[in-house]
Amino acid sequence: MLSLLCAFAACAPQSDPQPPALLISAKTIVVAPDLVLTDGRLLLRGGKVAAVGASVPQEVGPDVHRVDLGDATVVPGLVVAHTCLDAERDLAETVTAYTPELRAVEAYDPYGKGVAEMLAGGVTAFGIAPRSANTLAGLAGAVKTDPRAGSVLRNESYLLAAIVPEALDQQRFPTSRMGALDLVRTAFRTAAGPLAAQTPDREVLRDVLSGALPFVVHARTHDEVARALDLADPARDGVLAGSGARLFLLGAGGAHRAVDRIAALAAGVVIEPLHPGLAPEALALPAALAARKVRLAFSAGSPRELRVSAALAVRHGLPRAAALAAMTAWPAAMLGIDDRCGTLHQGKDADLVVFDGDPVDLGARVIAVCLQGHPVAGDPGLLARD
Amino acid sequence: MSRARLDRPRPSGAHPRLLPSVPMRLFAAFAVSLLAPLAAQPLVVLNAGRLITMAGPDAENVSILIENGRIRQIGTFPTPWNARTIDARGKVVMPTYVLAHTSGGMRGANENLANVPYLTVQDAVDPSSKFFQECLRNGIGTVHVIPGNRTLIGGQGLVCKPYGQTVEDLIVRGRGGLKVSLYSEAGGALIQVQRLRRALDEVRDHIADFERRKKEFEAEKAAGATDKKEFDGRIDPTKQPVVDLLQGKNVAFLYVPDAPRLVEARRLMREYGFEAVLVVGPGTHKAITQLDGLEFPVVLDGDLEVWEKDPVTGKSEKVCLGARLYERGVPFALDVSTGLNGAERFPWWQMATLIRNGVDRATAMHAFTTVPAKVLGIADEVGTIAVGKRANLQILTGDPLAATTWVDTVLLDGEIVYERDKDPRLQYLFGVSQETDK
Amino acid sequence: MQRSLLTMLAAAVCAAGGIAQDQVLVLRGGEVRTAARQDYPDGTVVLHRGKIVAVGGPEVTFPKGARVIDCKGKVVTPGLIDAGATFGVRPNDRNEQGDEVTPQMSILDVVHPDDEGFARARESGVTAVRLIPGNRNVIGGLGAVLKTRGGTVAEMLVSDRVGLRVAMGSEPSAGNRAIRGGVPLGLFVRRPTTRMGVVWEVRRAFSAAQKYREARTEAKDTPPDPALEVLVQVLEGDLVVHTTARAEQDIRTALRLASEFGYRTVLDEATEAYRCIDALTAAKATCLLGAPSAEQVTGGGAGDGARPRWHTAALLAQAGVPFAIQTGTNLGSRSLVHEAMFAVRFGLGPDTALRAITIAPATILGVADRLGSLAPGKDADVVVWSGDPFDPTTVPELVLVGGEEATP
Amino acid sequence: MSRLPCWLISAAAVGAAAAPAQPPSSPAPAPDLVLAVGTVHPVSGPSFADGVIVLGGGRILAVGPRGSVPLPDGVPVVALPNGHAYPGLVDACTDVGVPAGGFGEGSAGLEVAPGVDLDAHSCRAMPAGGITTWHVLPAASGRWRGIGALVRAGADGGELFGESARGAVFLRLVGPAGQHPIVRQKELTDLGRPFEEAESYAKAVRRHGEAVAKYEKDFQAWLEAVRKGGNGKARTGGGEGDAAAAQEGGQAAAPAGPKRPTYPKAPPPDPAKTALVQVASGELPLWIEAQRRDEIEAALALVAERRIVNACLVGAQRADTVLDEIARSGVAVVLTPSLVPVELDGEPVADTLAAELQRRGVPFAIASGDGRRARALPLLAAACVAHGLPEEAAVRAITLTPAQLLGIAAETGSLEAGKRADVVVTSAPLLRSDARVLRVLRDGRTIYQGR
Repeated sequence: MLSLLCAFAACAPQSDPQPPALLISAKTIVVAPDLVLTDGRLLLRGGKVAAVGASVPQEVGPDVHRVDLGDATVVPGLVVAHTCLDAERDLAETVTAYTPELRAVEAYDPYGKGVAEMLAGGVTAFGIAPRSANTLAGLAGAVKTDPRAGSVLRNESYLLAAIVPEALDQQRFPTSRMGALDLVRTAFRTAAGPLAAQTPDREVLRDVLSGALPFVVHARTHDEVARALDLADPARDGVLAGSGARLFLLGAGGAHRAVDRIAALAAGVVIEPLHPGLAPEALALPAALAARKVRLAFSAGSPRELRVSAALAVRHGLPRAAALAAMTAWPAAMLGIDDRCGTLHQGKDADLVVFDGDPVDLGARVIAVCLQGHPVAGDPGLLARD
Repeated sequence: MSRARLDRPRPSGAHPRLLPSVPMRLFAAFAVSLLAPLAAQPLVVLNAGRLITMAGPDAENVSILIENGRIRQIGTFPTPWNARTIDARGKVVMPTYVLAHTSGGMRGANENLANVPYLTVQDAVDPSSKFFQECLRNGIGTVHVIPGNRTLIGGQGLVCKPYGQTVEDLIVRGRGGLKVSLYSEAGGALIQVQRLRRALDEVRDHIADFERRKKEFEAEKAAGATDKKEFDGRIDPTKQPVVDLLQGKNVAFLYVPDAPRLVEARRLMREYGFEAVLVVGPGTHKAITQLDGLEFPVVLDGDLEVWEKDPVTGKSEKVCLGARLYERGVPFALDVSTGLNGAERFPWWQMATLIRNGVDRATAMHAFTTVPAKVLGIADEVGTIAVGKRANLQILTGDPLAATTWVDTVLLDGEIVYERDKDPRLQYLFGVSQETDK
Repeated sequence: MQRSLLTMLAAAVCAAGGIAQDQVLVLRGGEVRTAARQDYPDGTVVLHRGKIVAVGGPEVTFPKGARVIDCKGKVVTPGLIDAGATFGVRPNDRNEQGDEVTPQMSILDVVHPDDEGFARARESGVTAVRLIPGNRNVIGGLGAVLKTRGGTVAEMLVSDRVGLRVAMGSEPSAGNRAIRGGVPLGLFVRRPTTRMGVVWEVRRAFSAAQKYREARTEAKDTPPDPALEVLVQVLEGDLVVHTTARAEQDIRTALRLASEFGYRTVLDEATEAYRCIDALTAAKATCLLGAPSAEQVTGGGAGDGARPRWHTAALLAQAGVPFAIQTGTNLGSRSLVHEAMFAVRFGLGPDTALRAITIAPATILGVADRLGSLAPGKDADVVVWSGDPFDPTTVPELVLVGGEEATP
Repeated sequence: MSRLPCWLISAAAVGAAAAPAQPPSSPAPAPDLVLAVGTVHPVSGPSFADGVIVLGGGRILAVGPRGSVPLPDGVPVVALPNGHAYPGLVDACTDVGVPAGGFGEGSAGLEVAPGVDLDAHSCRAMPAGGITTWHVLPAASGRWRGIGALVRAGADGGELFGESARGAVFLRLVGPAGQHPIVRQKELTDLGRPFEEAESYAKAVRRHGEAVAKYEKDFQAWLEAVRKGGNGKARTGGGEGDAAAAQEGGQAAAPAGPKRPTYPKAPPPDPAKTALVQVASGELPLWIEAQRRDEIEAALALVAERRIVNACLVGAQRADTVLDEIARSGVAVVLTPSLVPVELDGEPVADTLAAELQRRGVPFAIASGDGRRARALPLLAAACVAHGLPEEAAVRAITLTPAQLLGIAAETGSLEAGKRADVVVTSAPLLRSDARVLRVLRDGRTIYQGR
């Protein structure tokens, strides 16, 4: 079934390069987590959102194809902030742990099976990241789940560093977290140093220090998270303190006692895939962070993983709106693609998913997916002109 | 440098005799050489500064008259002209400790076959083992050596004293038990219980069949169908110890590692109606009610304090089974570990550990003397100092529970079998010479 | 610089901890063993805001409304200090094996505040510990002294400049394989593979540090090297070396290296110190003794061939060699007070034994200004024992860390 | 419902095994608690708003909309106006309570109940997930794994369901990936053999009984004969050995009179065969773990060949390829779905299984199969809804159906008068993500209360 979707998704866009204008009306249209239309209307033209709700003209031209989705729910295309898809092997340079200038997008295969699955599940954009096998692992980029070449939105979305055990290797430096943190500090100090020669890796580190590039640290347990936050903590004389660097955390499962420090020092948290087996505190962490206005996003290998994480987070107290934001607007902003993705405001790309319920409930099904105005997945007839 | 310069506690009056250090394997020979004169004069008088009898109030400055290895008189009396006196004034005299269950002192504690009831420790025990020397060093005078926990029905135990040259020297009257163990590698728990069931069923059928044949023989004899006078059917000798167990002529020492197994153990005892001394691991505290109303006191294994992690809170709490049993009023005996490092090999430390966990002093001390004696069915012989009992005594430099106290002299059956000043191992551990440890 | 900042913050936090219970706390009527000059059979200890305000006999006065705890029949001592704690760090994080010489590593980066070891030590009367990198490197990194209370490293930290780990003996070379031509496969094909090699690594590192120091004094713009910076601090006497040396030969080597480069060293786990007391007194060296009750060295140090003696502590005390007793890597099973108890059993005087787990480690670790004895101005780290601490049946009934009750 | 009878059989049989604290037949006890909740989902019937549940003596005394049932007075009332009441969830197959290392070497007769670690953290976590009863999979090695255990949730640790707590006999047909076809074929053919052996065993046992009776008669007769015939000594001496010898001698000397009978040999006791006999008689359910098509087909063949009335497929990931056969065979299915996509032999497993089984009227339960998923049992059901399963069917698959498959439907699985008072109250419809468990009652006792 998936392979079929993939084929369909692959051919559909090429079949008509200029998508038809589309006027969608539905019981619920989530323009953005904070703007939800009931019995609203949405006008798509030229692969963009032309008008939303009241701004949609009562009379539209005959070229516009009208679709009434009844009591379905329309949400912006889902966005995954961090994934390695199945390119696992290509996404870590294991010779050395210091590879900040490596770009994950260069190992990204737009025709990979994972991509089609993402699309079928309603994910229209995601951040492809290096694997957490190196201390300074490299640059994550942002791509559309669009099997055509040139689907890359950003080559450099954020720099990923990892101080989790899997980033340590007993056969090369660093073998311990002492070494890993020393490596990170030394790297930023040297990069910031006036005498340092201009090299690509230092360029990247300087972009981080200037705030041009978000800095994502993969840290799981309470003490890993504490050390990661130290990097940005002036009281701990952290290397990033005082600079414009924007620190994000990836994982942070064991950080339930550090939420206040996270709120103070981190720009956001990317939640690792949640599963029922985790400790209750870990499952309740997203709720705790959201309660402190920390912006969340999800890491997921597949749309199922994304929605299970959201569902479990909500099951443990995360508000539905926050969960939805963590699947759309917030990751888009973090990846630096919020000019095109993440919401359905006027002028944004016409990337949307139609559910027969609230996407936060696992019972809700994907009815249709629309990418830049093209119906690409779900029920093909639904949004296409027959 | 001379040891005299150390402020190490030593017997008052006794001068340090700096003997050349001797390999441990000659250790036994020492004591022998020194009890030679003693054999000639059967009467011994021991003058104690403080006497802890474990059978009533302690006494000050009393003497004990020992004849042929037994205690004949306690109190103040004129020293017989032919008696040899041992001066323990200013010191503490108490009964030697009793171990109710240990696998120390033998080579190869576990047979690699599971069901070997016909084996006996008597064939494996090693009179010159380091463990026995360590026992004397720590004032342990009676040990029940029994196969280890890694079998099913491991064989017959042996009650012995940790001193002598041949196995025969070691043997002491007392009820050795049949080792039965519910220990299993991870995953084997159920199988182990099932195997034990099968083994017991087999024996039960064997007995039934035997009884049937016996009955029929009587019938045949009555009918004159046989010319035999006596029934000559036999019980399978390899099954005999278990048969005895099921017929109440033998007692099992049943090792139970954890709570689920404890429940099973009690069920088995009910179903098959045999008596067992339960040797319990720390994990059994979860089913502690199962330890009420037992025929015999239970025996705790070496580690008295364990830390259990609560997976919910992630915090781990200290569990001391001995203290829990004390609260419930369940009598128990203590054991020591058989290693060379770690304080768990010292009775005084084991008792102190219980006291730290809230057990009172008397209970702790009985757990190494009278209770194990009861377990082994020799309460009338050892465990306390009383007229008529074996003269198994230890002379301590101070209170038995003080860290600074040392076992100075040990008497078994009235013979001096250990003297601290002649202990080569202590001379090694308190020396600075380069010679290596044997 | 940064570190001192850290320490200040930690201090502030401790104070804050005290303010929470602003009330004055008085321990009255116990036998107070201060581990300082004078003991008080009927003593009084007054605590306020996480600090000790007054120590003395019955005459000591305290404000009305103070919370008075009756300690009659009990013994009050300073909080114990374990100079050889081996918990609080995950095994792989204890050594950075990427290189033999990693002086800039700090144990603070890998301390695991949730480790139960802290709670257990605390419940046994230990209020502060030294944590330091392991012995798998020749030069392992920087150690720290932490309180056993507080959820985060910052709250627990007392001092992070307590010593630089250097290791002698077999451990640093264990697992390394000789290079002997061919391509080096894997991390552990490298020097050192022998005791000689270990010493050679130390020499090389410190002579490099000497050159670096000269270069820096001549040319101010030499790029800073964090690793050599640390070694330079050692050479300039700002930092003490903690050398793990168990066997006699290793102890002598450690002393030789120290005199060669003129740095101060503490001898860690000096099992065979009893064999070279002359050398120790001559070099004015200080020792940390692990697990006095051991009859043989176990664990990683077994390869050193060191043979313990039961009266080592007593001998050092007689010879006047300053030493502290630690639980050490040999036998972590028992609590610190019981290790000291065994030293007493083996002939050490009780007073010396108490000092060996309080003021002595505090002095050796350079935190005696805050910890180690009951004196006004010091942190309110106090233990109330049910009796003589060296009686095996005694338990700590009240443990105060920074004036806060730490017993559950 | 062609297979209703087989449920009744099992219900009777195992219901007896799991002896209820108090059989529903006995005179109704006094009510001791009233639950008043916003919505009641009895599962056995349609849901209704503003309902009350009257509990007493650990049982449900009455269920219905307010007003329809008489409210006893002087009885404490727990009012949860926004709550949704469901029967306590039943996890048909999970490893909660399996000790580390499993149960070792399996066999059809291995009852795992005594080995279940009822104090395990996973057991204590079950009430928070709304689960009041679960079936511990006999995680033992070998093809015949053993007899699962029925466990009831408690405030602190689980409790065995009844004295024996016997669940179903597990037969594992799932082979390793990439097995050679020939090996597979060999593995999956003549699965009936053990049943035949079990039958002959049962015969042997019966025969032995008769033989013993006969022996005793013959022995007495022989004694009589000897008494009459005077000098029996010539012919025999005491004991069977001599008897045998005497017989040989007898041939030689050819004396008259009967020979001493010999005692018949008893067949060795065999719990495994005993269990299979009970399976054949429908007294014990047979649960067959089968994933791939050939495994499922082999299982169905076995059920048909031995006419096993009370059989059930476990796992059945490839059931989508043999749906009609399953529907025809009359076996039930226990699905152990995963929240994330799973693959078998590199091919994705269809998510629509539950829906398809539902369409064909095959009774099926949704089980966690794995303790880590158990607490999210409702989410597992919700995930199936996303692939076309009606919501009420999904709820039934984690309550009533598993109870029926395990033969304890007379005790639990729905909110009906007479059943045990196992109730879960949630803050929203069970399958919604934001449904919090407010309160869990087992046998009328509150074993969990959510914040």
